[in-house]
Amino acid sequence: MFSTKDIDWHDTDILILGTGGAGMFAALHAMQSAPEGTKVTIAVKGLIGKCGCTRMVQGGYNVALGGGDSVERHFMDTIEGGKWLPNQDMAWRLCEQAVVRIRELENEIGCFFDRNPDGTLHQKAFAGQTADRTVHKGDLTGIEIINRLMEQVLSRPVEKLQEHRAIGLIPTRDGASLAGVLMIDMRTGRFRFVRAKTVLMATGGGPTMYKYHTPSGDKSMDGLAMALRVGLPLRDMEMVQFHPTGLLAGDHTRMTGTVLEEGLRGAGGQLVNHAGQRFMFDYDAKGERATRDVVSRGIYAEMRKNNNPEQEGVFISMSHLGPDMVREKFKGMVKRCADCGFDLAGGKVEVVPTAHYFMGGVVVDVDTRTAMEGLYVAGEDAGGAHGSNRLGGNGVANSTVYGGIAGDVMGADIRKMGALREPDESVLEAELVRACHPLTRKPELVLPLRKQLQDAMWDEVGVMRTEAGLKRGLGRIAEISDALMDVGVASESLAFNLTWHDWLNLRSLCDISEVITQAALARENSRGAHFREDFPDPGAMEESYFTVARQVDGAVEVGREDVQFTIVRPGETVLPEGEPETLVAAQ
Amino acid sequence: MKVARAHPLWLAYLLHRLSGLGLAVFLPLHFWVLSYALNDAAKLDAFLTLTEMPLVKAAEFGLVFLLAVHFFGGLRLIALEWLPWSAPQKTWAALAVAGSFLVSTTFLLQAI
Amino acid sequence: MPERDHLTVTVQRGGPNEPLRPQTFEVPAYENQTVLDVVSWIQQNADPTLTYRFACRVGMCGSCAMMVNGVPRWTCRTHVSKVLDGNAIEVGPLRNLPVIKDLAADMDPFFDKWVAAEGQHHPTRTRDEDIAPIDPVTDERQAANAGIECINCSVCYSACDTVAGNPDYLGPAALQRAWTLYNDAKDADRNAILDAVSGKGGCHSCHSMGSCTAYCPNELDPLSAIAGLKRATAKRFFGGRK
Amino acid sequence: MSEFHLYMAQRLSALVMAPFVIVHIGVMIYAIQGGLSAAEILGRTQGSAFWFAFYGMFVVAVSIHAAIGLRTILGEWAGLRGGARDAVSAAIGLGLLALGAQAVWAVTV
Repeated sequence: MFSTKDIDWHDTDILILGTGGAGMFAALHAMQSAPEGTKVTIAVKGLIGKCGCTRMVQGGYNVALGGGDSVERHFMDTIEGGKWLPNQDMAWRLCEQAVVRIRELENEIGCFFDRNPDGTLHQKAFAGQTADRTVHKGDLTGIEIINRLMEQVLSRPVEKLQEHRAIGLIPTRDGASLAGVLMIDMRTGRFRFVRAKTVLMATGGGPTMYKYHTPSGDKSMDGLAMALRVGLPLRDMEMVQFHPTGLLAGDHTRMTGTVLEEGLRGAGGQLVNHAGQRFMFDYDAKGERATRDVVSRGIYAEMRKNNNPEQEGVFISMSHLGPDMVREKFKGMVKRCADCGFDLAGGKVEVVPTAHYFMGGVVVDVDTRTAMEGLYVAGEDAGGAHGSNRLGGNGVANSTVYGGIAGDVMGADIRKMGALREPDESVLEAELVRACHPLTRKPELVLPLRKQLQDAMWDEVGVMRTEAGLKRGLGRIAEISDALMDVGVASESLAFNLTWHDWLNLRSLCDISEVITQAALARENSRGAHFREDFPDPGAMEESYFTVARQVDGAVEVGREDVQFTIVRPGETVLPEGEPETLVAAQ
Repeated sequence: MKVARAHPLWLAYLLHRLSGLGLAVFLPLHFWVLSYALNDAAKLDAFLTLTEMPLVKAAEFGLVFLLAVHFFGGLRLIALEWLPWSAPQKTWAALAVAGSFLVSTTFLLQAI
Repeated sequence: MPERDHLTVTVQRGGPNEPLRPQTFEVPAYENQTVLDVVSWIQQNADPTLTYRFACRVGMCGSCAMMVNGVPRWTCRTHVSKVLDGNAIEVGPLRNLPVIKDLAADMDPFFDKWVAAEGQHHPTRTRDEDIAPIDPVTDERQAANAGIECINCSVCYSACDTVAGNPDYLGPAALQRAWTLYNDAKDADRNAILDAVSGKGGCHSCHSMGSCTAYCPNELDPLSAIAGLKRATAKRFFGGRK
Repeated sequence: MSEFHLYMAQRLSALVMAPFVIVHIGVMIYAIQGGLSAAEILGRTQGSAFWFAFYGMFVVAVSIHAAIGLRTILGEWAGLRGGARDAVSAAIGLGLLALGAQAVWAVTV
């Protein structure tokens, strides 16, 4: 069908995949740090700044800016929140550099974050934080950050490859370095191989293989699937964060799974089950105000008890707070629900836990370098900074901090790199054949298989897991994965052929679903987002390990590695003696 | 696809543009008629008697209407652009049209 | 349950290399259903070759805007019942932009103009300095805040007949961004902004027809922002300083 | 002339005309009572420096205003671009000015 002769070759110096917070910061920093004349290219699966999840950040940006708060305190919250699994050097750098990055966002990029009456930045505390730390712009922080970044990138001479989907990392023949990335120019349907001296993978994670999920529709774990195929180690792959309150509106609408914000519960919103009763106090003394993982498990348990296909979820009810107050305080959320036909202020809205963020990712060092020369990874694609659980507000801090670092590091590393590298033609061909596979089969609908995968992941690898369930899950995933290889896509026109991309999305999702399940089997305890009903204890913190998965000869192998407590050991703290446990006034 | 756009401000814009266009087309004629006075007052008179005819009257009404509409519409625009206004512009648009109707009706009543 | 079990959906097909043609589908009706769901259903079940664009699903990214029964809208946040004409919906690509294929428009001209209107911050400080304290209630800041939540979905650009008639016109979103920056105490180069919006196709091309404000899904008011720019440029002309 | 200068010229000419329009409409309402006659018009206007200045300025303003307005319409509705559009609208402006001057001359001198 296609041969490698049909591939357009394209050369650049620095290639960035993704235009979320990480990708765009990398582009800006690379422009600043690389020698003059360096060509910087940014490629994205959708439109610049429009696809991806940084834009969807509601809450805000965690950064310790004094007033009692400190980098040490932010660091300790991150480590404790991640249940001692984070890579401590990464977590430290995150907290330390967030201070610089927030100043850059305000002063150089032009963001405007909410102010106190005296003109200083307003900061609030999310669950799991011991200080008022989260900088925000209303509840649309991501839009402000991404729009401002996007303007800066668009107004600079960065080469833009929009609606270019990366399908394969192509190494050199010895496999030690990266030569470039094979992509599909989605608008024309043509293949394009982009060679670069350094490549940043910042495609974002996004666990959309679950029946209920929050990330943007373009998310399908392509980055991690590419890393897996090229043999890179992936860590913490069992760690899928569920947000407790996703909208439930039926499986025929894309609204299902989208987030109803955390603040609703914080403000006194109540969760009631099918019988109309509040239940969260049965699970936690903080009731609805408990952390995301606890509330998600509470809801999940209630759903299981009910087991009524007509009324699957539970309800969030705000009306007792006064519909007018709710309408005023949660204007955006109320309007969003109303646009979709729900009355959040006066009625109740059906909700369900929804897969939100992926803590796992490629093993990187604190400079975003990977085991492969020339490949860098930042943002949700990189594992390690959050451990088993990401604090609200640490996600966008992570992507912007490490995106900027990646830009700096690539700009510096490129000075030591000579010519562009030659790709391993056999890998290039294999990736081409892989992508063209569905074009050689009889066309069928892709959607039913995607729904099957999402059901399987939700049922067997979801909020609560067991060995038996995970093993069943592996079987179901394998069946779907095999079935997908027999589903074809009509090949008359490949220009902007969404159904071809649906197939490729599902291919990536199947591959990563298997890794998630294998990693979940390997972790025989319960930490943060990962809960094993058959191993409910967290295990000794001193003996914490993280999982590392890699693909060897086509099979996924998962090992365990001990967490290195390079900065602080469990039971200890880096806070000075006498520091109060929390600076947040009790609610 | 048919484009839906008939909201009050858009209609005000269209009215302003069409009235301006109408006036621009009428003006040369108006000037030309007046120029008759240079050569021959009688010719001007002959034309002016035409104004007694209902059709011409209606046309004149139309012209004054256009002028009034364009005048008030223009004031509305300048107010909207140059005054740091806050009141809903729809009120301005409505006022402009109402005002122009008032003036042209006065004219018509006087003329009859 | 809805009264009808099917919707008649007419979708504009084609692109630069193939003729534009409407195509009609019968789509099952559900109680909770947006226009994006309807378009998705067609691609996922009836015609896998249909092209459209979406990303966030919740009105934050502005990727999914299309013409729906003659009005530009975010399809992800438009409930079918709001636009249903009898039992029918007509969907087309955004107006005033080149069509790539079917319902996907090329948004590059929109963003080129965003940049041309100096729609990017001109820094007064660096990352090594503290963040400037800014009084949140000054008139200036309020004016900047009024337009800051624009998600650049291009609905206003698509609604504007001045854009339709004048390809140079920067359009409501870009000009609103310029006005926001002009009112931002942190911006270093307000004169550059006024220069950028005073050229060919600048704010003075606007006829205040107000479709931008009427159709903005975010309830922003580009019309007033553009008026603000006109006022500021006129003031500068008469020697007035801000 | 830049777009901005054209804009200012159009707005300023409009402001200049605003009082003229009111007076003009007023005079017409007054004059039309009992029918129009050349003698009546000319009797009022001929030899009057006031009416000469009044209608003279009115004509200058209206020529500028209409030419700029038509230039916009030529661009947006007739698809005329660049130099052609500028030339046509300049010609319209000059034509209006000439015809208008002739009329003012006839009526007031």
